[in-house]
Amino acid sequence: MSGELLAIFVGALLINNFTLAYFLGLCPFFGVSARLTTAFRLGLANVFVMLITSLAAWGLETFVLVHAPYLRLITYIVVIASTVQFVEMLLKKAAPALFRALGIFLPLITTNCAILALALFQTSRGYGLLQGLVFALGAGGGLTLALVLMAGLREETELSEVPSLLRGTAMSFFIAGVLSLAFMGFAGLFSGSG
Amino acid sequence: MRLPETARLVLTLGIAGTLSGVTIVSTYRLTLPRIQANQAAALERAVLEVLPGGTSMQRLVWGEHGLAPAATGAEGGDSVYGGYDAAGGFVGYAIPAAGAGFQDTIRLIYGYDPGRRRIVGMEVLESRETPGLGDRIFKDPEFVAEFRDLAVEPRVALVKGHGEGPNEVDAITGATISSQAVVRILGQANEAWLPRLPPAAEAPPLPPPQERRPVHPGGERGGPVPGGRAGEGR
Amino acid sequence: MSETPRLVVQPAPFLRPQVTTPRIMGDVLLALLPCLGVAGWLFGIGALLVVAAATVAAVATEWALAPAPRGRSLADGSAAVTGILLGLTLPPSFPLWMAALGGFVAIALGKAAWGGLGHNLFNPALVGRAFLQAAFPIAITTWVPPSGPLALYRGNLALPLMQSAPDAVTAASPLNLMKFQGDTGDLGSLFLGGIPGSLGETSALAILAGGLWLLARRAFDWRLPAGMLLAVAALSALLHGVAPERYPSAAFMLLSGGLLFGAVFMASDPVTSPTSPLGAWIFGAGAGVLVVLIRLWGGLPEGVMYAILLMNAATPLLDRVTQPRAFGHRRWQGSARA
Amino acid sequence: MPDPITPSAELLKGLWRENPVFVQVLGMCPALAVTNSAVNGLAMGLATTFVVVMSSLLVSSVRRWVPKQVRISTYILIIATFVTVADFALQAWTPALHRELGAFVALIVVNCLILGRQEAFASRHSVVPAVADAAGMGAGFTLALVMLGSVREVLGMGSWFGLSLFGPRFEPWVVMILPPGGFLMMGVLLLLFACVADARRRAGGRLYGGREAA
Amino acid sequence: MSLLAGAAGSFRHGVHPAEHKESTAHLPVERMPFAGRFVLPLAQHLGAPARPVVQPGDRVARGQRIAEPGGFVSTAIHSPVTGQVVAIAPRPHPQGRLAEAIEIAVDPFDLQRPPRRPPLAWRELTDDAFAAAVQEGGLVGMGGAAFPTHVKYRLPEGRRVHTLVINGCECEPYLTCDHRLMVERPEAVLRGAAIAAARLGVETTVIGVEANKPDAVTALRAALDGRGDVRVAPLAVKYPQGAEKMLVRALFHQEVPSGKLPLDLGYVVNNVATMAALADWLERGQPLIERVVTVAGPGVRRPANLLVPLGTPVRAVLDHCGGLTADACEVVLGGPMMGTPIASLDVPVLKGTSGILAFTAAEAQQPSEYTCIRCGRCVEACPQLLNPSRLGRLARAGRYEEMEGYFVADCVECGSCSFACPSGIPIVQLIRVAKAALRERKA
Ligand SMILES: Cc1cc2nc3c(=O)[nH]c(=O)nc-3n(C[C@H](O)[C@H](O)[C@H](O)COP(=O)(O)O)c2cc1C
Ligand SMILES: Cc1cc2nc3c(=O)[nH]c(=O)nc-3n(C[C@H](O)[C@H](O)[C@H](O)COP(=O)(O)O)c2cc1C
Ligand SMILES: Cc1cc2nc3c(=O)[nH]c(=O)nc-3n(C[C@H](O)[C@H](O)[C@H](O)COP(=O)(O)O)c2cc1C
Ligand SMILES: Cc1cc2nc3c(=O)[nH]c(=O)nc-3n(C[C@H](O)[C@H](O)[C@H](O)CO)c2cc1C
Ligand code: SF4
Ligand code: SF4
Ligand code: SF4
Ligand code: SF4
Ligand code: FES
Repeated sequence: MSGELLAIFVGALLINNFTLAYFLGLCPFFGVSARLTTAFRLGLANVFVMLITSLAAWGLETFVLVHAPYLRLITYIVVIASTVQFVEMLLKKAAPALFRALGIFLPLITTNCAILALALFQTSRGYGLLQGLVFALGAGGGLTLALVLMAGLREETELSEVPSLLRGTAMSFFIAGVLSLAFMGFAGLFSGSG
Repeated sequence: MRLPETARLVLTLGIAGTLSGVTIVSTYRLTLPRIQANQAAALERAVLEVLPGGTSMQRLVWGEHGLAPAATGAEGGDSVYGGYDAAGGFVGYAIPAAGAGFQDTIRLIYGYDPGRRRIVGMEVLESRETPGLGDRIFKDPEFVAEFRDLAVEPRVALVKGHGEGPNEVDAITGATISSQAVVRILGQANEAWLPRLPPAAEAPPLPPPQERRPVHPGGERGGPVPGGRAGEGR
Repeated sequence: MSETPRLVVQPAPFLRPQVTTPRIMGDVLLALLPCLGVAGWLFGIGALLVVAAATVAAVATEWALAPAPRGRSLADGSAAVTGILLGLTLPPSFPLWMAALGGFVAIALGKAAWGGLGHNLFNPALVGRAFLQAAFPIAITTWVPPSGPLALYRGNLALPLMQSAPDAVTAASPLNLMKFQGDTGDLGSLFLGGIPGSLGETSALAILAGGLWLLARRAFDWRLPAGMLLAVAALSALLHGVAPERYPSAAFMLLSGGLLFGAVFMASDPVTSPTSPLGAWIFGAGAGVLVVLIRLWGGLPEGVMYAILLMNAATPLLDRVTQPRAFGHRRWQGSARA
Repeated sequence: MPDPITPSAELLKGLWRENPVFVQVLGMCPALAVTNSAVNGLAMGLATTFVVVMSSLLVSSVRRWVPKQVRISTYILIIATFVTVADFALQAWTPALHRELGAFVALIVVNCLILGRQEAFASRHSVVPAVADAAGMGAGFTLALVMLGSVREVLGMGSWFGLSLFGPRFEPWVVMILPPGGFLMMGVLLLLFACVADARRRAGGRLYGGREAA
Repeated sequence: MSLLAGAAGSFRHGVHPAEHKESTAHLPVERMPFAGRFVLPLAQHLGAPARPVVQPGDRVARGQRIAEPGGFVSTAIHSPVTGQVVAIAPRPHPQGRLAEAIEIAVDPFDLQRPPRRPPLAWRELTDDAFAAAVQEGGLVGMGGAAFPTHVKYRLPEGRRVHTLVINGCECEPYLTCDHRLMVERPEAVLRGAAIAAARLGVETTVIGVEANKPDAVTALRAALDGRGDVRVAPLAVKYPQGAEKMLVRALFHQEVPSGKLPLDLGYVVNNVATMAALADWLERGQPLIERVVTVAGPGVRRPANLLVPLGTPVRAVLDHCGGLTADACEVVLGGPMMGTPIASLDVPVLKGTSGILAFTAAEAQQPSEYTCIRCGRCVEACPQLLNPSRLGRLARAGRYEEMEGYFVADCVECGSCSFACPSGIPIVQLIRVAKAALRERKA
């Protein structure tokens, strides 16, 4: 059991990293990775939203959508967005410091593809509650890892003489490409295939 | 006519939601038969592919009373498929199985002949193995052919180089890991299923044609869903 | 009275550094000679052609892509270092056109795109190799047994863009044997060479000779290779001690695969490793841990390349958290930019 | 926006001047995720075009009646509906393609391109320009995906739309159809676009008869 | 390595340039004959420039005060010769611009007797009076910065000093002036130190001398003659051992906090030559009118240690040493690590001029510059434990504000980083420019 959870976690964190292997959540990945601190916070916000999403999707799937699976997409979107907003309000009251750190990123990611994909994958893989939460933790951690590495690298390029045509987006894609190459080394890690 | 603000908002969303619901449901109704037919055809094709000689099939559910045809309304957890020849004679079981591959989960189905205690066919349903490498577990004819007549005793084993034994599978050079994964998945499924499967003579018979229902993969919860069960793309 | 000469006015200090960047690169080239020699001796002409293809392509790409004035950037010799290092990480029967493509990618994507020498974030030779490994995973894992100084392999001569004719004899590298057959071979041949593997990695002796030269010439930060090797040794000794039948010995882990070569020549690339001594230790140790992780629990038999690339990616972060504590400050309270 | 709004101009700008992928860098996730072959790129592009055109059509026709507090929610509802429709249709008529695209069809819902168009254009213009704009954006998106898919398929499999190009002895560059290949090729295409745009800016010329770049 | 050095009583990091001291270390100090004209810039110490108290045409005696302090952090200037003031006008200054200076023509018929007066009763003076007396002598730190010495003896209210540190490191290559002084006049150094110690009320005095000057250690110990309150401490040979914060770290394992002075830890640091000058002034009445200068380098025909009257043109000093070699093309005042390059040989020797070095084309050639390869050598060189690589890169990118986050203000401009850099990056120069820009922005 714990072996399976480890495989789910490492799978989502490293092997099939949402950003670098599944191409999910690229917009914030490229948009908000110019500064290390913001990137890190965005990552944390992602972990947070993903945990909520996983919970919401599991609840929907178990109690609501059993008889109307065709409404899955539309309910996911609506429910995830509103749950996150609700939790955001709670957070504002209960933990204002945390809210200040993460707050501005929440609207940015509540309905982005990484979040929705997390819900869809979790469902299509038939994960239960615990598996889903571990999956969300791994996926969110993976996004954070990718974001933080990316931000560090991008800050470094600012001191370099990057050719002018490459500055900006193309450069970010090359960094992501090489990062993605490097992450291929994690293939099969802890999945019992080694 | 001016509605109060909130009412207006609720009304707008209500109308939009209703229209959206109606559209989705009608599309669902419209496409459902086709989609189910597609899925059933794909499943049937796969089952019959791994059970040479088979021409028809049914889903068998493992429940309290052992293995029983799904058509009888048997409820339970896991299921396999039974394959039958044109005369209605039992050909073998098709067992779906899944496990970790090189990149991600590999889903496959394999045919098992309980009479000869041999695996008689194997097809990969879904994998994200590396194109050109790991995907040779279903693209490499030699590798696939290894599973046409493979003894399950003492256990299915992977060897590098040329395996002679009836239970040995040659690893694909450059895709040892994926090959190993396939063999491991088979082994685990064998362990789980072989003790449960009745010998050919006692296999549940094929019900008469009029009682057959279309087979939906995944059982009750089947049917098309947005995002599908259809893998996760690459 | 003395006639006034035309005086040069330039800022202090007026003493020149004893070590220059081209000299460092020259030292690396010299340090690679034993490996090159062993590669030629064991794997023959084919091996040297592979290295030559990668090097020529790397140098040509540097010449073509570097900012004006053309060719000035060749003077520091780093493009040649990159090319040779790339070549030495390839298998002996590797198609020459692929080696050349690798050389091109190493410099174009690995170096020029970031602004040239000193600005790259990832080890260029390894970027080239990672690209090749992802592009041609079979060719790059096809090993042949050593076949003497006159050998040329059919694989070498594949036409551009085309597959190589399979070589008659292929062999499994020690790590493959360990991973898939649980067979760890004998340590003597791992030390001396004469086993299947990438060109530069087979002889631990030759690599150590090069490493000692670099050490003597202070051409690298010794903490980087030391950290990496120590981490691998410590971790694998621990695992071997706990479960000797499942995990290979530390000696096997140290001598097999590209670990020594990677630690001595590639983890030590100054450009892509942290500048601070503490950062260097962490970099080395992190790479070592990743190698053990990938080798023992990952899908791939070897992980040195990925380990180093991953630590390259973490280098900016390491640099940040290991800034030296400035003199007279309690702890590092710097940087500033949040 | 100083330019006069004519349907043909709206159509064309999406192809080049405001190409959603290469210029606006929107909808990156599907653009990279499914473009390991030209046909997948095309299918994804067309599905997206369908959704964006239909949504724009609906949004621009109902824009007067939707209060602004629930504007976004309504748009999302509309988009999600069309995505579900597209998803079912693909499942029913092209099951093989649907398998390849997988969850990314459903993920069209969150494609920033689509919501962006509703917000930025359809909700402010009448039906004809809105549909023209959406069609242009969809076409630009499709063009970009097919370009990316073509390059990746040609190098990664030696074929184009499934047609073998180099014969059986071609050595495919597997990396191109793997995730890193997507990032790297996208980088290369962006670089090329930047080069062309740069050259064009210097020459003061025009491409595609579009309006002058700023 | 640096670990070992730390254990042996040194500071962390630093560099080991070739010493080049062998050409002059054994040469006794010889007196330089008077040149014809002397130029005495009013700004040759840190702080406010001095104010002239003579007029052109005035006759001045050797040792006569010709300029008064321009403030508290400022000091007096005395005529090095008997002669006549010919001008008070801008003259070439080693810093590279023209600066207001008093020009004096020597009286060729005068005997040029050294100024003498009975010893001053310095023990009886109040603190203020003592500081004023020292200031009257025109004394400045002779270790390089030319900081007015009296300031260090006018302790702020309530401040206690427990140790006097005498800096005999002379860590810069080529220079041997302090070395010769310690060998030839150890008792003068010790007498000055005794005065300083008595005035500061310290219990201990420590003289730090790098281990490459064993004869200086021997001479000082011999002159001590068994006195227990002064300790001579040999130190590892490493640049910049002589920087006061490094010296305190090396001797006492204490780091002077950033932005503070050794004084804040209870140390006062003075150069050996400053001590000798203090003794000469208080005991004999000879103000600071001459100093020992090392003339060396491959571009000098006859290297020497000379006792040079201040204000002597560099050209005259070099001529006295046989002139420059034909291929000499660079002349530096001070040491090769921190010295000032001069564009004209007409600039004078100042109070802070410890050496005149001439280099030939071979040494003066600019190293080819490559990009930073992040090798970390500069990091391991920087005695202030900064990250010069990063500072240099930030400076190149013009991101000066960010440099403050990397403690650019703590840089002592020792040049170790530039010296260590294999890519020939003029890091310390980039830092100087950045610091200047930052100061300008703040102002
Ligand atoms: C980019 C890349 C993709 C790979 N994909 C697979 C794969 O899909 N399946 C697999 O078994 N091994 C894969 N490998 C692993 C190597 O080919 C590995 O060396 C091989 O499985 C060992 O088999 P061998 O002993 O026959 O060489 C991949 C390696 C790389 C670098
Ligand atoms: C890099 C550097 C190196 C120094 N080296 C010496 C030295 O070797 N000897 C010395 O007396 N002063 C040296 N100094 C000056 C000392 O820091 C300090 O100012 C001096 O010893 C104080 O004495 P003074 O005021 O009598 O000159 C150096 C300063 C710096 C910044
Ligand atoms: C702005 C400034 C203020 C100083 N104030 C004092 C002081 O109040 N007391 C003191 O003993 N030394 C003072 N110093 C002298 C320093 O301790 C040091 O001796 C001088 O800066 C020369 O050091 P250096 O030769 O190492 O550069 C001051 C120096 C500077 C630059
Ligand atoms: C000790 C040492 C190791 C090096 N290792 C590599 C290497 O692994 N790969 C590479 O491309 N260049 C290497 N170089 C050369 C150089 O640093 C490299 O080309 C730069 O990364 C290019 O900016 C090395 C240089 C030195 C001094
Ligand atoms: S002035 Fe230069 S040589 Fe002299 S002691 Fe100071 S640092 Fe050393
Ligand atoms: S000049 Fe400044 S940065 Fe360079 S070594 Fe000296 S103190 Fe460090
Ligand atoms: S010594 Fe020079 S090349 Fe090395 S890190 Fe410092 S600045 Fe860069
Ligand atoms: S920063 Fe400017 S003023 Fe300060 S020491 Fe350097 S050159 Fe002199
Ligand atoms: S398309 Fe915008 S985050 Fe994926």
